Formats: sequence, C-alpha cells, structure tokens
Amino acid sequence: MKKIEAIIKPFKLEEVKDALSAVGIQGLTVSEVKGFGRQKGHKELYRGAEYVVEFLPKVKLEIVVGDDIVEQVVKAILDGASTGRIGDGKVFVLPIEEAVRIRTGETGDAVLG
Amino acid sequence: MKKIEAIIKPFKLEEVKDALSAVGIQGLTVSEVKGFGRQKGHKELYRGAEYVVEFLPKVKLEIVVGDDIVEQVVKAILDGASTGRIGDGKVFVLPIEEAVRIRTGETGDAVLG
Amino acid sequence: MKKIEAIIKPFKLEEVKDALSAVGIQGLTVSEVKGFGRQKGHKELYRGAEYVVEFLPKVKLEIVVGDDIVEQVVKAILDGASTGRIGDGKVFVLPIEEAVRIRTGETGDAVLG
Amino acid sequence: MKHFESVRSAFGMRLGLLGAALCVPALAQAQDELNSGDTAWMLVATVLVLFMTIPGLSLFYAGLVRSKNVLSVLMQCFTIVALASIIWVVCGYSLAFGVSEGQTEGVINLHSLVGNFDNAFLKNVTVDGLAGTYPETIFIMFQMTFFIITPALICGAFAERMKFSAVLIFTTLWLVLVYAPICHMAWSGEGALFHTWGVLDFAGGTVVHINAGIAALVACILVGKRNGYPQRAMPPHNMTMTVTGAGMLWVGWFGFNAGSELAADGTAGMAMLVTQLSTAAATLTWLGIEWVKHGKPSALGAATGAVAGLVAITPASGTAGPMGAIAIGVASGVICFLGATSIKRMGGYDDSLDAFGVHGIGGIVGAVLTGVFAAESLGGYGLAEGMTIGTQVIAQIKSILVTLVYSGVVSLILFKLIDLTIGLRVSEEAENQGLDLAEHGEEGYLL
Amino acid sequence: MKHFESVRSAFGMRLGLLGAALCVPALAQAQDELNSGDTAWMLVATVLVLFMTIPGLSLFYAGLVRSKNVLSVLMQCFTIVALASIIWVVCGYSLAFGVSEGQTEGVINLHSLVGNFDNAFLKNVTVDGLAGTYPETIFIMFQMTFFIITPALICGAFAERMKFSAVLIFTTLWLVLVYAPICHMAWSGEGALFHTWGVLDFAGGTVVHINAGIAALVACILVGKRNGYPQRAMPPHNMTMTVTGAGMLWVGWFGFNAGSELAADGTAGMAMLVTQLSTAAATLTWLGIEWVKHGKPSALGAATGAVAGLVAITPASGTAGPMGAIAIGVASGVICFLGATSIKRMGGYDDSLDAFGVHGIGGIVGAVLTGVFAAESLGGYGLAEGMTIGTQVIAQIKSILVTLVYSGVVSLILFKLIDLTIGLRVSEEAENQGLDLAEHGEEGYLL
Amino acid sequence: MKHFESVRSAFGMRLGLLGAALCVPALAQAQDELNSGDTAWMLVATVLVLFMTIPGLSLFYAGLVRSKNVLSVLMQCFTIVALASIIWVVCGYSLAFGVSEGQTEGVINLHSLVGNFDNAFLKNVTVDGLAGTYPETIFIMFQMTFFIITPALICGAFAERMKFSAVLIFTTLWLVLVYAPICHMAWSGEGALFHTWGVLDFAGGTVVHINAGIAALVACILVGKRNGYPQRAMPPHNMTMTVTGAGMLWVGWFGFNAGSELAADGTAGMAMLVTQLSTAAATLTWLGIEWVKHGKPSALGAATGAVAGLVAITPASGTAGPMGAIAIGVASGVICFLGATSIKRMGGYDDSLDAFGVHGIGGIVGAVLTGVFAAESLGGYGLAEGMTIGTQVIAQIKSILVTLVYSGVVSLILFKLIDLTIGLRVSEEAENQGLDLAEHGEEGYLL
Ligand SMILES: Nc1ncnc2c1ncn2[C@@H]1O[C@H](COP(=O)(O)OP(=O)(O)O)[C@@H](O)[C@H]1O
Ligand SMILES: Nc1ncnc2c1ncn2[C@@H]1O[C@H](COP(=O)(O)OP(=O)(O)O)[C@@H](O)[C@H]1O
Ligand SMILES: Nc1ncnc2c1ncn2[C@@H]1O[C@H](COP(=O)(O)OP(=O)(O)O)[C@@H](O)[C@H]1O
Repeated sequence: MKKIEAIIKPFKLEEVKDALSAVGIQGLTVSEVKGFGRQKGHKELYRGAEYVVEFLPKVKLEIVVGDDIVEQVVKAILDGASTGRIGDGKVFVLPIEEAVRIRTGETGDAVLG
Repeated sequence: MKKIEAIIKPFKLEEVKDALSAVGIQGLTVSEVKGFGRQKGHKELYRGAEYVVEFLPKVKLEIVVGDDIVEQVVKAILDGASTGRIGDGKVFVLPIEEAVRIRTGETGDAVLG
Repeated sequence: MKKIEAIIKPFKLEEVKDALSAVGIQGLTVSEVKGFGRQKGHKELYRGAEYVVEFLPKVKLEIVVGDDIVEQVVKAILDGASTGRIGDGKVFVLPIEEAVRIRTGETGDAVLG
Repeated sequence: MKHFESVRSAFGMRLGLLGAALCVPALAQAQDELNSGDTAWMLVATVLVLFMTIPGLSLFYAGLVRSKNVLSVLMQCFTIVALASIIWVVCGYSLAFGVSEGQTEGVINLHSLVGNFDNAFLKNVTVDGLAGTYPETIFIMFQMTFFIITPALICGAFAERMKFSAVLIFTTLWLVLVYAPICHMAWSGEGALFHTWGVLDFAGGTVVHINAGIAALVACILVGKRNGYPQRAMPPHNMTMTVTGAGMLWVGWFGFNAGSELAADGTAGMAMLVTQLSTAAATLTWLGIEWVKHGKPSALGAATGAVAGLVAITPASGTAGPMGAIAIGVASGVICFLGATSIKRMGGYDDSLDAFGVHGIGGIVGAVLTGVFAAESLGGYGLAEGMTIGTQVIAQIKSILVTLVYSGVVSLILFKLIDLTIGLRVSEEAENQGLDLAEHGEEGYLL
Repeated sequence: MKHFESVRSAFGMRLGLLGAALCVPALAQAQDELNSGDTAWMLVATVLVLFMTIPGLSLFYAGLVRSKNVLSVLMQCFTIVALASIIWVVCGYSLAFGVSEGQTEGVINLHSLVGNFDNAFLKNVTVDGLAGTYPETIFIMFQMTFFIITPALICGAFAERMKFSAVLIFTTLWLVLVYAPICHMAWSGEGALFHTWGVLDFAGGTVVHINAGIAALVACILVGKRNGYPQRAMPPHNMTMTVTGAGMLWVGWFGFNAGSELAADGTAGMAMLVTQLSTAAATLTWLGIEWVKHGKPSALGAATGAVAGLVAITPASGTAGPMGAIAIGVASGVICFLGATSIKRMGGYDDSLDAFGVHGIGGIVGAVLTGVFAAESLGGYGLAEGMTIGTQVIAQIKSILVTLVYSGVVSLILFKLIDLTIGLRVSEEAENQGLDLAEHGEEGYLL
Repeated sequence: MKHFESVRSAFGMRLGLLGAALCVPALAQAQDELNSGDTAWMLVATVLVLFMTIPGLSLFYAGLVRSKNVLSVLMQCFTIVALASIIWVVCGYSLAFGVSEGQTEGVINLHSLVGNFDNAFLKNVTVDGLAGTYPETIFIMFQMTFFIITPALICGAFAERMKFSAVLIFTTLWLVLVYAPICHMAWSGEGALFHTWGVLDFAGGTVVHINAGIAALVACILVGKRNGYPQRAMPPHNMTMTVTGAGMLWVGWFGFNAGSELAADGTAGMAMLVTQLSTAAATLTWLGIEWVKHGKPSALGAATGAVAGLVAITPASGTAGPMGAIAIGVASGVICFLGATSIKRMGGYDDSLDAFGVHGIGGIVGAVLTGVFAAESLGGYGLAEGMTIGTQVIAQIKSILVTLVYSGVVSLILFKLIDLTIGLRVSEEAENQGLDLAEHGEEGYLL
C-alpha cells in the first residue's frame, strides 16, 4: 500500500476527483493548505500598507491505494490537475504499512475501496 | 516509531481522545479535512439549484508512537470512533524515521510523550 | 527523499520560513492544525459555563527534501521555532518514495525546488 | 394620571368604540386629531421594534449556537415575523385589544381577560381611523411588533434541537391562546384585569418578558437537554454576531420603551433616558461581577448584562426616574447573572440561550421594582392615589403570578400536545448533523 | 383624489414652479408651511432607504456569492451610493423632477418623458425651500436614495464577473439616460406620461423594480454566464449575511413605502401595514412551496420570499388594503419562486442573484395587481373616477411595457458600447482568482 | 443669525436658566412649547447616533484588527457606551452644559471653559422640562451619544495592545477632564470660549473629531507599536465587517449632523444633504487616488474615504451649501488619504486603525473649511456680521489649536499616570495570544 499526497490548485479539485473516479478510486481525503513555492504570491494593500501574500491557497489530497495502481493514480492526478503554469503542485508517494477500516476492523487492501 | 493517521467522524473526536488517553497517549495533532468515500453526501438546494455535497467533514488525527504500542493505539481509535455505520473512517500506519522535540532538541521515543 | 513534518507555534511561522529559506528551501506546504500535548490549554467562560480548550492552534509544515539536507532543514526548523517553552512542537521525518511535479511530470529530487 | 397609567390602557376603550361605531363623536376632540409628530415617532418606533427582532435578536441568538445550527435560529426568528404578522391581523389584534360591551372599570369578568373577534381580519380598520393622535394602522403595526418579538424570544430556550414544524405550530397556538389574553389583561384599558388591579407595565415586562420567559422555561424542560449537555461544552460559534445583535437590541429598544408612550413627548424622552441608564448600569454590573468572580470581564457578559438591563427597565420605563433606573439596572445585572449561571445549574434544565434566565427573571425583577421606583420619593412619577409602594408591589406581584401560571400552564399543555402528535424534537442524527442541514438543507458558512 | 394619486405627482408641478420662480405665491398656503412631523418622518424615511442599500442590500447580495467575490459586491453597492449621489445633484434630480413649461395635463410631449437642466447642480435649492410641508432638501435626499438603490439592485445580475470600471460607467449612463426619464414619466406630476395614463405606482414598482429588473436581465445575458455555470454549483458563502441583509431590507422598506406618502399620516400608516402583510404572506408562501416541493423550507427561501413580497407591494402600498396586500404577497411568492427557479432555468441565463427573477418579475406582478387591489370592492382606496379594474390594469400594463422596452433597449445599447470599448468582463484568470483580489487587491476574510 | 450659530449655543443659556430656576417665565414662549415633530426627530436622531457606536463604529473597527483581537474592540466600544452613559448623568452633562452665573457674552473667564455641578445626578431634570421645543431628557440623551462616541473613536489608535482596565480608566478621566470642558467651550452658548470667538462647529468637528483624534495620536505614541509593526503585515481580518460598519456609520451620521439642528426643519434637511454630498465626494476621491496610485480601488479605501467625508462635513453641516460640501469632501479625501498613509509612515507611530489619520486630520480639514464654505459667495449660509472668510478661518484655527493643545496635553498626562500605575499595555504573551483570550477569556469565532 502507498499513500499518494497531491498538492493541487483549488479550482482543479473537481477535475482531479473525476479523473480519479475514472481509474476506480472510491475514497480520498482532502484538506485546505497553503503553499509556498516558485509561484509568486500577490500584494494586497490596506491603506497604503503593503501585505505580501506568499502562501497561496492549495488543496491537498491524500489517497491510500494498493501498490499496483500507484502509477495509474499519479497519472490521473497529473491529467486532472495540470494547467501547465507554475504552481500546479506536486505529487508525493509514501509507504503505508497498514490500513484499517474503523467500522469493520478489517485490514489490508480491502479497506481502501 | 510509527505515525498513525486516523480519519474519523468529527463528533467522535472527544471519545477517541479519551480512549487514547486511556492507553497513555499524551500527544497528538488534529486537523479538519473533508472525506470522500462510500458514505453518501447530501443535497443542498439554493433557490432550486441543487448542490451535491460529496465531501463530508471529517477529522484527521496524527499520532506518532513507539512501535510497541501501535496495535494498542489502533484498537483505542477503533473503540472510540466506531459507530458501525458507513463513513466511520480509516486508520493508516506509516513509518517514521526520526522525531525531534523542538524545545529541547532531543530525539527518539522520548519525544513522543 | 524525506518528508519533514513540523508542528510549530503559529506565530513562529515567519521565522521558520526565513530560516528555511536561508538553507535553500524553496517549497513547502503549510496547514492549520490543533495540537494536544503537554502544553496546557486555557479555560473560556460563557455565562459561567466553563469550556476547557485542550486543542491549541498549531501550524504544520510539510517539506519534502533530498536525503542530504534533512539534518540541515531540521536544524533550521529548530532554530526558527524554538522558544524554550512547552508546546514548541515536534519534527518528524518520513520516507518518501517518489515525487512528481504536476506541471512537467518530472520526478526525483529536481521536483523539490 | 397619565404618569402611571399606560397610554395604551386609556386607548383600549377608544379602540372598542371604534370597533363598535367608527363615527362616534369624539369625547376629547383635541386628542382625536392626527398629530404628525406623534405619527412620525410611532412610525419609527414600530420600525425600531421590528429591527429588534430582525436582525437584532436573531443575530444575538444565532451567534450563541454552534455553527451547524446558526441558520435554524435565524430562520425561526425570520419565519415567526411572517407568521405572527398574519395571525395578528387574522384575530390576534382583535383578541388582544377588542373591548367588548361588558368590559367595565372595576368589574372583573371574562372581558377583563380577553377581547373578541369583532375586528378579525381588521374588518373595521380604515385609512383614516385614528388611535388617539395617530393612525390606528400604526397602532396595529406597533403592537404587532410586540406580538412578533415575544415568541421569538422563546426560541432561545429550545435552540439547537426543536423541530421547525413544532416551533411554528407552538408559536401559532401560543400567540392566540397566551399572548393575546395576557396582552388584553394588561393593556386593553378600563375593565382589564391588570388595569383594575392598578398594575404598572409601561412597555411589556409581564406581557412580553415574563410571558416569554416562563414559556421558555417550560419549553426547555419539555424538549429536554441538547445531546451532550452539560458534559460537552457548547461555546458560541460567533461572538461578533452576538455583540452586534446586542447593539441592535439596545438601539431598537428605544422604539419599544419610548414608543410605548405612543406619543413624542416628555414621557417618551424620559423613557429613553431611563432605558439607557438601566442598560448601562446592568452592563457594568455584569462585567463587574465577572471581573471579580472569574478575573475577566467578557464580551458575552457585557451583551447579556445589557439585555438584562433592557428587560428590567421595560415595565418601569414610563414611571421611574433616572436614579431609579440605575438601581433597577444594577439589580437586574446581579439577579440575571444568577439566573443564567447558578439558578440554571441548580435547575438542571438546558435553557440554551438563557431565555428564561434573562427575560423571565429580568422581567420579574423589573416588574417588582417598577412598583418601588414609581414612587415619587424614589424619583419616580408618583403612585396612583391610594397606592403605597407596598400595595403597588403587591399589585405587581399579582400580575406576575397570573402571567407565570397562565402562560406556564398553557405552554405546558401545548408542548405536550405537540410532542404527542408530531413530536417536539429532531432525531439524534439530525441533531448531530445540525439543524441547518437537517431541517433546512443549507449551510451557514462556506468561507 | 389623494388616495390614488401619488403625492409625488401632485408635487411634481410645485417643484417646477419652484424651479421657475422661487417666490411664487403659494396656491395652497396651508400646504406650503413646514410641518415638523412630516419633516421628521421624511428625514427618517430617507435614512431608512439609504439603510436598505448600505448595509441592507449589500449584505443580502454579498452573502450569496462565493467568498472570493464578497468584497466586490459590497464595493459595487457602496461605490454606487457615492456615485449616484453626485450624479443626482449634478443633473439627475433636475432631469427627473424638473417640470418644463410645456408639461401640461393631458398633453403627451417630450416634457412628459423627461425634465430639464434648470436645476442642475441644485442651483435653485435653498435652505428654506419647501416641498409641500417639508424642506425640498429632504425631498431631494429622499428621491436620491431611490436613485441609489435602483442601480445597486442591478448588480445582482452580473455579480462575480463584471469589471468594476464597467459597473461604474454603466451606472452613470444608465442613471441619466434611463432612471431619470422613467422617474419623470411616473412622478413628475401633471403632464407626465404615466400620470396622464392614470398609472398607479405609489413607491416605485416600475421606476425602481421593473426598471432595474429588465436592465439586470439584459446585463446577465450580455455579460454571459459565470465560468462553470450551471455545471458547477455556486452556493452562497455566508447565508447569515444574506438573512441579516434581508432583515435590514424588510425594516428599511418602511422608509421606501410609507415614506413615499411624503407625510406622516394615515396613508403612511396604511402603507406600513400593507407592506408588512404582503411581505409576511410572500415569505410564508415561498416557504410553503419549498416545503411541499423539496421537503425542507430554507432560510434562503424565507429571505427571498420576503424580498419578493416587498417588491410586489411597493407600487400598491398607497392604494391597497390589508387583505389585498396579503393577496399580492401570495401571488408574488408563487410567481417569483418560478422566476428564480423554472423561468431562469428555461431562459438559460445566469442571473446570479436573481435580480430579474425577484425584482423584475415581482415588480411586474405588483404593478399589475396594484390595478386590481386598488378597487374599493377589493379593500383598496378606490379607483379614480371613470376607471374600472380593467382600464386600470391596462394603464398599469402600458407603463410596464414602456419601462421594459425603454430600459431594456437602452441598457442593451449601453452594455454593448461598454463591451466594445473597455469590455464588460474580467479575464478568466481574474474570475478564477476572485474579484476581491483581482479587482480590489483585498481579501474578505482572514479568520 | 440662526444660520451660523449652532442652535446648541442658543440653547446653552436656557439650560442654565433651567438649572437655576425651573419655572422661570419663558422669554420666547413660542419656543418653549413642546413641538412633537421636533421631539420625534430628536428621539430618532439620538437613536441614530447611538447606532453609530453600537454596532456601527464597533464593527468598522473590529473588522480591521486581527481575528484574535476582534472581541476586544467590540468590547471596548460596548463597555464605553455603558460607562459614558453613567458618567454623563453623574457629572458630565452638568460640567458640559451647566451655565454658571458669571458666564456672560463677550467675557472670557473660567465659566467660558467649563460648567458646574449644579445638575450632577440630573437633579434638576424633570419629565416636563423642555430644551427649546422638545424635552430636556432628549437633549440629555442626544448629547450623551456624542459623549459616548468620542472616546470610542480613540480606541482605534491603541487597538490590539492596550489593557482593558486602562481603557476604562482613561475613558472615565478623559471624559470628565477633557470632553466636558471642550464641549462647554463650544456649545454652552453665550460666554463660552468658542462662542465668543464666533467659531462655527455645527455638529462636533472640534468637540468630537479633533478632540478624539489628538488624544488618539498621543495614545498610540505612548502605548507604543504593536509587536511586529511595521515589519509584519497586520491586514484586516474581516473586511465585510468593516464595510458593514462603514455603511452603518454613514446612515447613522444623519442623526449626528441633521440631529444637531435640534429641530426638524430646513437646516436639518440641508445638513442631511450636505452630509451625503461630502461623504460621496470623499469616497470617490479616495477611490480615485487609489486607482491612480495603486492600480486598484479597494473596499477599505471606499469605507475610509466615506468616514473622512463624514468627519470633515460635521462642523460645516449647518453652514455649508451643496457645492461647498462637495469641495469639503474632495479635500478631506485627499488629505485624510495622506493622513492614513504618508503622514503616518513619516510619523512612525502605530495608529492601528487611523483614528488620528482620519478623525484628527479630517476634523481639522473640516473645521478650517467650515470657515471658508460658510460664506454666502461660496454657497454657504453666510458669515456673521463683521466676519470675513479670513477672520472666520482664524477663529476656526484658534478653536482647533485650543482643542489640540488642551486635549493633547491632558491626554498625555492621563496616559502617563496610568502607565506609571497600572500600566497601559498587556504583556507580550497576551499580545501574542490575542486580547480576546487574554483579557476576556473568549474567542471571536468557532466556525
Ligand atoms: N519541497 C516541497 N515540499 C512540500 N511542498 C512543496 C514543495 N515544493 C512545493 N511544494 C508545494 O507545491 C506547490 C507548488 O509549487 P511551486 O514551486 O509553486 O510550483 P510547481 O509545482 O509548478 O513547480 C507549493 O505551493 C507548495 O504547496
Ligand atoms: N483510499 C482512501 N485514502 C484516503 N482516505 C480514504 C480512503 N478511503 C476512504 N478514505 C477516508 O475515509 C472516510 C470514510 O470512508 P467511507 O468509504 O465513506 O466509509 P468507511 O470508512 O466506513 O468504509 C472518507 O470520507 C475518506 O476521508
Ligand atoms: N505523539 C505525538 N504525535 C503527534 N503530534 C504530537 C505528539 N506529541 C505532541 N504532538 C504535537 O506537538 C505539539 C506540542 O507538544 P507538547 O507536548 O505540548 O509540547 P512540547 O513539544 O514542547 O513537548 C502538540 O500540540 C501536538 O500538536
């Protein structure tokens, strides 16, 4: 099992979700994060006082999947999230040692659906 | 060391925290996330326009623990979080290579308390 | 590649970011979390009803870096985030198996800049 | 006389006459001419009292619940505004202010308790009809705003768990069966029960606050505690909303109290002044208690103290002087503080937003002290001939008891009936999910 | 006569006289003395109508957009207040209410359609000048608040995508070229087009609501749909704001309707009462439909229903009786519900906040039914001599059509011109980012 | 005369007489009869000015701070309302408006500077007492609302770091030692300092805005900068709140300015009109500057511009004409923009919410230009006999200097004293945590 973490642009969430559904993903977890990277932030001005916003709103997806479909899932994310412009984000793959479904207590790949 | 990530229903947080305290956990980190899974979302209607909410509010717990008590902790989470209904969530176990306490700089299992 | 997760006090974010920039980090992801630990929470009173807040606002940083600079980065975080008082937080190091830049599809350490 | 008798009382009879024969020769001609200044003030006072409910009270209350229930509170208040308006013109106004033939000074009979259906659907109301020195239509509107806010106050007690349908049904029945009679007893003029007893209730201490307060207490006992109360904390989700609402209540209340003079005159001015002083004193008192007892004065304390002071001065606002007002404010600050803390804890009920603790208890404090601070020796306007502070306080207490018992018992019956038929309470799942989604299919915030 | 003729109409001529020769001996002396009660009421009514726009309408609208656009909506309303104020004194007032010599009862000519520049920059306005029984300055202010709110209403249609600069340019031109003439046709008194036709529009059904509504429809068609509409849901980001704004609109509207009597009298009182009843009825109707159709009554439904009822009673508020008002409220609840749901869906346009669906359609419903419920047999004030319900409704429909066509066509031309020059719409990137950042460099919330 | 002399001035003496002997035969009988229209307007104007503080100003300010301090701002304003009310009746009113025997036209002595304790605890106030044409109680309330808002304005300067206890102590002392005398100098009628000089201050440019503004400047210098200022950005946490508050200030300000006429008449009407025009002009000016200078007009700019325009027209609102008002608005827009940006930056002080930058500087601009635009040749009401624009401007400047020096010095002493005793500032930890939790034990939002 692997955990795939993707940082994407917020307005791409729907598309990514659709792309993931298309490859059979039935579960994922999403959170709002702020990203700092190459993409430049913006300036805000409040009564002449400049406020540089370097942390930009991003969405983080966490999807735990079986080893076999990692590649497919990463590809789906890239398809859904890419705009070709700086700030599109990253995908990271982490090892998972165990997964448990709280409702049933079952473990292993069966949990991930 | 392992990191245990649990996605649970928000109103179960207190119970899970109590269950964890009971097995001696003294530190954890919590965040608000949105979950997509088998549990069906709900519909909202605004002037006749339907808005299907598929991402449901969940709470994510992150607990880094020594290898020895992983099982115990997972069990505590299951006890505290389970309602037996779809959407109860998942527990994932990840490897941790190092832990450092910022205040003291100390490392290893001692950090986790 | 490693992922470094740091839980810090919110008002230390700027300092940590500066310390990280100083060691060449050009990308990171931040989220708002609540922490439970040794640091005592506070009491709030609403018309005499006591409300004990045990979950304190913290900020979580996630930085994926090449293996070689892990130590340096951890040190930078410690420098920036430490106040010497309880609740300063923790740093965890996790293994990362792969990283992909969504915009270009490139993988490996090059992605992390 | 004018000084201790609500103008509304004097007016009751005239209304009756209007109902019977619209062209009756005016007894006091001067009084029956339209005065544009009084009219202007009553138009505005009406607007101010409506403003108290929406958005005032609705924000005050809505900020105090958890965010998953914020819309349900706003929605209850908003819908009650609409519902009560219609009920008022259908029969409420006539039942409250209709004066039947047998209603006579000094005689206590059925007509002392309730009006009639003569003016149902406002059938005798015309554009030119006057209520004293201003149009009757404005009197109808002004009184309607009281009819609206009273059930809205009750919502504070059962917030976060009552079915929306149950709220509407209860409100409808309660307005007709409880508000209208109590209002009639107090304000329909000669022959009315409280009038006969010489009770002082200038702007609605019994009619509005005690009346709503006791219904609220009954409500929260019958509907039961919120899941998890009191083990789990349920702190306000948006204190900025509550403080905003409190500010709106404060400014709107001048319509309530100074408007109750039904004229733009010296008594209206004094009502404004005493309202301000009682409120200020109660606010400072509440903050002082918190500071001493808990070490920190809170915004919620300031807001609640203000409302306590506003409630308590309401019945006294046409008879107390400035120093009496300060005394009433201090007293209400202390006693309502106990009401919202110790008394509630001891009682073990879950009066979510302290509708009883503030309005019920504050109303009682005010009603009793009205009898005290009306005395000229204490800076008031003076008691009626033959009255002493003692006899006046007894009259006040009699009206309090009638209101507590009548409103309490009928509310109890109504809630029981609703519980047995459609049920008072949402399902546990709905309560967990929040009433906004469960009952209204919406969310308060998507920030 | 007074009963079915807007006082504003009677006033139009006097203003003209004032313009021509300020010291003309008053025809009706009694009328030309300052009445402090009327003055007090008109001061307040003016404040109330301004309160409807800021913060009322601006909150109502702002809560409905996505949080990235919340400031852009607040900002458009706020800036329109400032901009329209200046335009009004520069030439708007004179174009709307200036009565030229040739404007004569029964004659339809250019002067029936628009005023003149005689009072540009308020050059004939003095401290002591009266408009009937109160200062002309207050008449100017009162009418200015109508001039302000009308273009603010239009903003609901193109929210979340229109350039700020385009909004300001459109507003400026539209106010001068559309609002001023329509206002003149309706309210400049004898010789004015609608006046000659005997049209009833007490407080601005055509002038404000239909006028804004049709411009809104044109706007949202020309500016195009929001990116992602209707595939992607765009739920309100802060319903508490919307319900708060709706409450403020409700209370402020008494200034609009009862203020339109321009006096503190019986008609003002009745205008207040019928406004309340229509609004209440429309609110309950909308909720009822939702409850039956979708299973849940919503806060947004309550708020929208209230606005529909307020809009529809506006033209009728000086001629309908209480029961007529309830009927108008129910009708507007049903028809505006369709306007904001089925009709919009069928039309395929993206009227973001239903400016046309509620104000345009509600305005039409109200304007037509004004002709019906003015009839004495239906509880109204009575129709003018020689008028029947049928002929009155025809007069109403004529005024509706004139407004729809004139405002629609000129708005179309204006939007086209702006589109061809500076462009109507922000870039796709700006729309994605949100107008708050893209157009104003600010964020609504940093909680 | 009436045109350039504040009615309040004329009134001052009468009040003195009232204080001395309540039943003195009225000099001008006509004037001493209650006018219900004036009474209605003054009741409402009072409500409007209170509305400016709660919720108006408190929301305007609270939106501008960081969310951890939102309640502390709301709380300071709310508590000041309560506190100032009590201080006003204890001695403030008597010190401000009490006229002692030796206060005589043309003579400058101690009585020109401050009143007395004759009316402490309102001991001479009765229900029937009049202040001209309306009840004295309403005059007391109206003036009380000015007494309330002035210290609330100061809170903008030291927001996010001052101890709550220090705020209350400072407010108490400052109101008695600074506000009351300055108010006396301006508005207690014949023999008062500014009155003798012929200063024009219709609604409180010196008394309220300059007075508060200079105290604010002293405050923020003495209390020191917020931690991290100016290196760390401290953007507003809720701009929707600020824009809402600005809208409320705008509408409430008509009570302030038109209410200062103390009657419902032509001058009140003109005050309303010029207030609107100055505000509109300042709003557009500020936006224009931002648009040119920064490329984007901001909502904060619109809101701040509006307040600047409101402040500047305040002293002139009873003497300037419409075009003068527009000029004053433009001037205040430009100069306050500098005040809140360049001047503040140069000064290096941390006036958190620009209480000095907008109220102090805007007040000065307005006070000076009042002397200019009162001239008949510039569309004003005309200057007093013997006055030229030059001499009038000098009189204005003298009053400005007196206010700046007196208020500045006494404020300095008060802040120093408080700093040396209980301390002005919260601990660094408390500042980091936020004043809401540290000082009040609450959180603003739990969304
Ligand atoms: N080394 C990193 N570790 C964690 N998150 C990162 C890292 N680098 C970038 N990110 C995240 O990815 C987002 C996009 O990165 P950025 O450098 O702006 O553009 P791009 O991904 O197109 O190269 C950042 O906003 C941040 O959230
Ligand atoms: N493969 C997955 N990866 C990450 N999170 C998941 C995954 N599957 C489910 N989740 C999380 O678990 C939550 C519950 O899952 P769901 O399928 O609804 O019910 P259950 O856990 O009872 O089977 C989801 O809302 C989501 O947050
Ligand atoms: N075992 C743990 N797993 C995950 N997060 C933890 C753990 N222990 C502590 N934390 C996080 O670190 C924060 C600080 O911990 P705390 O014990 O209060 O102080 P300190 O780090 O100074 O020892 C907590 O608020 C929590 O967010």
